Amino acid sequence: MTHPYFPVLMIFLFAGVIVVSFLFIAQLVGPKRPNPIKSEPFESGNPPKGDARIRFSVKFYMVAMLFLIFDLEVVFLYPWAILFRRLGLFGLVEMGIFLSVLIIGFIYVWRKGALEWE
Amino acid sequence: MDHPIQTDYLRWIVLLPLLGAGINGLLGAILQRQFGKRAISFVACTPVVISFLLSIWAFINLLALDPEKRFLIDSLYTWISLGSLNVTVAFWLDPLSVVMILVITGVGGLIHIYSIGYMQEDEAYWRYFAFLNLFTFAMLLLVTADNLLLMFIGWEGVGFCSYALIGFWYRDHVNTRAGNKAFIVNRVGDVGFLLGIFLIYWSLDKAGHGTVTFREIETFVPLIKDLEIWGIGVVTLATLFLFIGAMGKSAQIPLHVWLPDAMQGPTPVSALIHAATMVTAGVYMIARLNFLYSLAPSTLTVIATVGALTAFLSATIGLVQNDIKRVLAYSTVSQLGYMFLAMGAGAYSAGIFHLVTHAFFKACLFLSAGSVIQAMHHEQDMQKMGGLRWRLPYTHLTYLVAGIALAGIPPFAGFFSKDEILWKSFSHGLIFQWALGFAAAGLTAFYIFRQIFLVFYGSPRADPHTQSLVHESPQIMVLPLLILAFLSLIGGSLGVPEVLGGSNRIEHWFEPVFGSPGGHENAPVAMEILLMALSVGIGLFGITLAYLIYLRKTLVADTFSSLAAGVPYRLLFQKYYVDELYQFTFVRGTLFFSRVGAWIDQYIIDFIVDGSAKTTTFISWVNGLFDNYVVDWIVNKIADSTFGAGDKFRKIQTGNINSYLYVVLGAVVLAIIVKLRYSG
Amino acid sequence: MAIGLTHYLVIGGILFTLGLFIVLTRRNAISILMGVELILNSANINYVAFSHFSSGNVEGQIYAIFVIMLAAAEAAIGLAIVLSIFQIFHTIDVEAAETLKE
Amino acid sequence: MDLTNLESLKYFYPEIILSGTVLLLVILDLVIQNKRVLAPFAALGCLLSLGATLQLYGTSEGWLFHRMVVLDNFSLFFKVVSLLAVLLVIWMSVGCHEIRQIYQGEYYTVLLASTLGMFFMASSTNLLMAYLSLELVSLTSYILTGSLHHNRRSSEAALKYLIYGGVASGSMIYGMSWIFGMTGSLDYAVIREVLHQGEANRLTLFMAFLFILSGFGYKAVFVPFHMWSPDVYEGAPTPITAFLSVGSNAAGVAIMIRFFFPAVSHLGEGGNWDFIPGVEWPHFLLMVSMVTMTLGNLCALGQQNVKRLLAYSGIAHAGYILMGLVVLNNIGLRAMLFYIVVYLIMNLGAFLVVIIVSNATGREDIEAYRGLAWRGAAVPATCMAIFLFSLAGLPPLAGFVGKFFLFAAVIKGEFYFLAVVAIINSVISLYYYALIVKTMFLDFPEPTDQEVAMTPTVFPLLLILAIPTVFFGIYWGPLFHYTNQSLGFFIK
Repeated sequence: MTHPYFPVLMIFLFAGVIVVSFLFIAQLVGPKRPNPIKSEPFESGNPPKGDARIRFSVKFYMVAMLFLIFDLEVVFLYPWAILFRRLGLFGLVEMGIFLSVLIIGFIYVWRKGALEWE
Repeated sequence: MDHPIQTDYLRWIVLLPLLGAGINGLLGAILQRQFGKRAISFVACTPVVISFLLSIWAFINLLALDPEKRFLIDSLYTWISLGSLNVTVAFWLDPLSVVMILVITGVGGLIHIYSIGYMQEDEAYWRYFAFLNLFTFAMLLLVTADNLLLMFIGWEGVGFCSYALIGFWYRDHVNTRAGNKAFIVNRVGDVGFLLGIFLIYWSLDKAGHGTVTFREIETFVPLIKDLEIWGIGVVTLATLFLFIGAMGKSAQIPLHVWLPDAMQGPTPVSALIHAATMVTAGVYMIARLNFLYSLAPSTLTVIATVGALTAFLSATIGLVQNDIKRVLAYSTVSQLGYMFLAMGAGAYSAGIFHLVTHAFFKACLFLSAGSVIQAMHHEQDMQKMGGLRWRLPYTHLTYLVAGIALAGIPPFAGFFSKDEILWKSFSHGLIFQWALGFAAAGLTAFYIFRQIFLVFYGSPRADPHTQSLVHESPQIMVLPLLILAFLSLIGGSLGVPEVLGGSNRIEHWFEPVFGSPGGHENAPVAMEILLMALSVGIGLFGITLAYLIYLRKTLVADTFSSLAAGVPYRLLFQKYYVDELYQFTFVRGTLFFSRVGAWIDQYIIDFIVDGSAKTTTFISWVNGLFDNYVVDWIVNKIADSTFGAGDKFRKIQTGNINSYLYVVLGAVVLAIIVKLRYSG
Repeated sequence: MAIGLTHYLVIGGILFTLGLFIVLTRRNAISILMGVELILNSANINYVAFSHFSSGNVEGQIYAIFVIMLAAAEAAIGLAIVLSIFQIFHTIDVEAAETLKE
Repeated sequence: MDLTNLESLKYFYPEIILSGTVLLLVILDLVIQNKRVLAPFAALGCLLSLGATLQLYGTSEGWLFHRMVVLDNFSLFFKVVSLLAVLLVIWMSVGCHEIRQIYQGEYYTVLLASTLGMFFMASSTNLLMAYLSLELVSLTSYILTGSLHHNRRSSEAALKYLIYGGVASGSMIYGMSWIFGMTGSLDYAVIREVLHQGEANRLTLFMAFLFILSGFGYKAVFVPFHMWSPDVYEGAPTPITAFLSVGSNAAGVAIMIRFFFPAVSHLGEGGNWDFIPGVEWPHFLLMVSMVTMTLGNLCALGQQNVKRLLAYSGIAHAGYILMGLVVLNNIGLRAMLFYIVVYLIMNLGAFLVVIIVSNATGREDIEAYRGLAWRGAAVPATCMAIFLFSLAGLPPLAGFVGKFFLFAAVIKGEFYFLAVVAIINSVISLYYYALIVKTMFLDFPEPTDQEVAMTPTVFPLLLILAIPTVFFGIYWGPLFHYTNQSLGFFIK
């Protein structure tokens, strides 16, 4: 028991127990008395109209995906920016290469028409 | 041991036929279209003839050397180099292998030439010759290999060509079936052969000298002489395994079932592969490893017994076959039995001697049979022949000569070699085996003359139309026949025993390989001569009997057989039901795995219907019962459970991604549980 | 009680187990992808925690940044695939996409 | 040697050329109208990269980029293997009807990016690099798998692959995080040193390894991480299936060897590797290997779809390859490397024939092969027979030699039971391979079966694959020598 990582073993057990118990507790504790009105979707007191599942245009997904990628690439700029002075010219060139690769990707997306809304 | 003399022409002996096979195999279709069949036959026959000439050259070179130094070697390259295992591709000639290559290229060359005439009408002419050349290459590789692994490659190569040529006319399912059968039965033997190789290598490796090269094995074998596994000597075990391989390839009981069916192939193929050369590979292998076998007396006894039993039993089956080629097939099995008997008696040179003479007269018989079959428009039933003596004068002559040689009548070739074997086994103390061999000699004379009388004598029994078309074969086929017949006549002069004033040259020739015969020199000369007379006597008796039954008809064959042995006759006719037994066990079992098994069902039904309609004997009833309920059940269970397991396992693949992940989770949890338990 | 390494590890463990639970039980493709993200983030927590408490260098934090990046890439590709699944099957229920099996 | 970033560039030409080709392909795709030039261009890039790789033989070994990746014969070997695989797959793709429906620019770009990932999988000596390279291969594989438009099977396969791969790699980095926590470093060399002090809790270590194994195992396709592969192999375009089955599989094996051998074990006497005490990998891998080959072969038995059958056969082969790992010595590893090359050749060949048939008939089930030899496709049928018999391990074909070395290693390591199981498996596998051969040669075509013609582009490729399959079965000396040399790890 002296080893610092021994408790780690317990973690999986503990985590498993927590997950299972949450689910069971929800099942057990929660009172279940459904009636038609309760089962209706809640829309701020108004009677619901139409189907809640509206189809979004594919374009939304497209833009969302592209945004996700390009947005997160920027994450790499932060550590670079902090150490910018220490890295010097080498860091600049390296980041330049990184960004140019990214830009090629961007040009590709652009030219393929993925950014056109109509 | 002296270092062998390096040469560089041996490779061409082996590789030239491969060249022929390559050209015909790759370009054959084009050649045949552009230049006709002549080109094909030229490409195919030339390399073999050149190989033969080179073999003679090699033989002369060997003769020029001192007997003790008669080794030539030709190393090509290092093939495997893995730890202690060093295998080179090297061809090796010594007195033993030179005799083999002379037979292979000589008889093989004649058969190539004969095939030019025989296959003239066939569309796939080029394919046939490509395979024939490839076979020659593989067989040469087998006999000249200087190590077990290379030999095994040749071993498999000849097997492959054999299957391909048995099923040469693949459009007919009977032929492909026969090819399959040969393939499967040979697999049993191959497993034994491989196990033998591994065992030898493994035990030598343990002794610090892992090798598969023959000469090195010979040098180091004393190291493993006393090694044992499970209380059995390693040498005994290894030789037994190797013998199983030999049994498969050389069609020894009980692995003989494939050879008679192999007669579905073209007749020259039967002559070359299934009589003269390939089937003798097992004999050659044992002779090659004689130093190993001599250390395992119990294996030798097994070999002698199996050989003698095979010689006897297949000779009895040969008695009642009606297909001209099947008689010869069983005869081949029987003669191979003799060779193994010789091996078992330690009389290696006698066995090889018989191998050589047998190659002459059996090839001659097969080719003559081919000539008959072609003359009769592919009729193979002897009951529909007869009286062909005048129509086919040359064929008749060669058939007769080779037949007498087979029957063992002096001074034809077969007499000397067969008698040598019988004498050696007798003087070696193998009395029971000798008795079987002796009896088989009488049977042999009987069945071969039964055949000659049925085919060539008596009144013609073919329908008039066929008869009007009977003609002698073209010269290109007759010439090889005459040469082979001549060899069958004089081949025995190689080994005339000392008793008869000869010098037994072949035995002396083999001395560097097999050592001096010795041991029986003081056996009574009178005894030897007496036995010799006896075996000639029983041969003549067999011939007379055949004459009386089939030509003079003073003894009617049917009444004879039904009177003397009603049940045995049927038993013989059905080949002791060994085939059936095999179908139900090994062959069936294997085929079930490959689901080619449908045809067997047909076969069983046929068999049952057939059997019950003709004879409601007890045997077939019990047999059928046993096969259907016990063997079938077991075989089916194994096959079904394998497939069942496959189907069940595939059910895991539900297509549902969640369940896939469950499998992973389950496995990981299992691993952890096992780990926890394991490390306490 | 001071918040120490163990607490982070426990959180990581819970996240991992939850992620696993989601990918095992959910039938909605998007939910499963979210479960995968949870698994990735549980590893991230471990990396950052180890980096902070025990290793004494920033390797673990850099690892986490890369994991975030790749998680995004995976999510983008995942969405694209789910989209094409939806166009073909008109649902993103993984049980509908069970034509390939056995 | 231990080089810094700028110094490393000199030894980094293969990767640089390949990345450059990838970027140029993207640009070319935008600029050029005639998309036919893209495939030759991609192939040219690969050839240049191959040339650069071969140039690197004989230079000094060492760490590059501050010990991120390593340059040694082992990594060079896998670069050559990946490049060969991708070159052959590009050639196959040119002659494949399925691929013509895909956007060419994207296809070749992603294919080459995947190859780049394989480079790093074989050469990374850092947990981060290992993860990045594995993900690079995985992500590109998902795209390639799902690249057929509006194709039910393709999309479904991609989804399953993605989810499965995501979970597997997620588990892997979770396991890696524990290793990192225990050793305080991502560097393999440091990890090895720390672990060998033997202070780590064994059970924790075991579980961490188990998690990591899930990531490697899913790439190298062994049970129980194999579940994705039949579905993906069936759904993906055939050249991609071929690529995944050889390239990605080999890379999975590479990353696993790299991690388990130099990183967590050390070379002992006589080429034997000693593992960290308490981690009973041999036993575990032994079981996995046996189960993998048995399951793969049994499942393949009743399979009607040839592509799927080859997928199961691929699982079985992963099991055979794993045998080399079980024995934990250099003999086994060499046998593995040899088998990987042989498997690459024969398996690509088999898939090529699948492409030829599906080009002509649009079908992949075994019925489509009925009497193939008599339908104008005698050459492909014969080659297919060679490939299948080689896969089954019949002499004198390359597959036999490969299996021979593996069996020899296993027997030498005295794992007799494993050897027996493997031999039984070979026998079982012979059945389903032989069944295809029988269908091609012994069954006669129905009148409705189409003629199968070959395009001129495919024929040379067929020969290029068939000839070595036979050749290496007879004369494997040079190849064996090469794979032997390739087992050189740089460890400090």
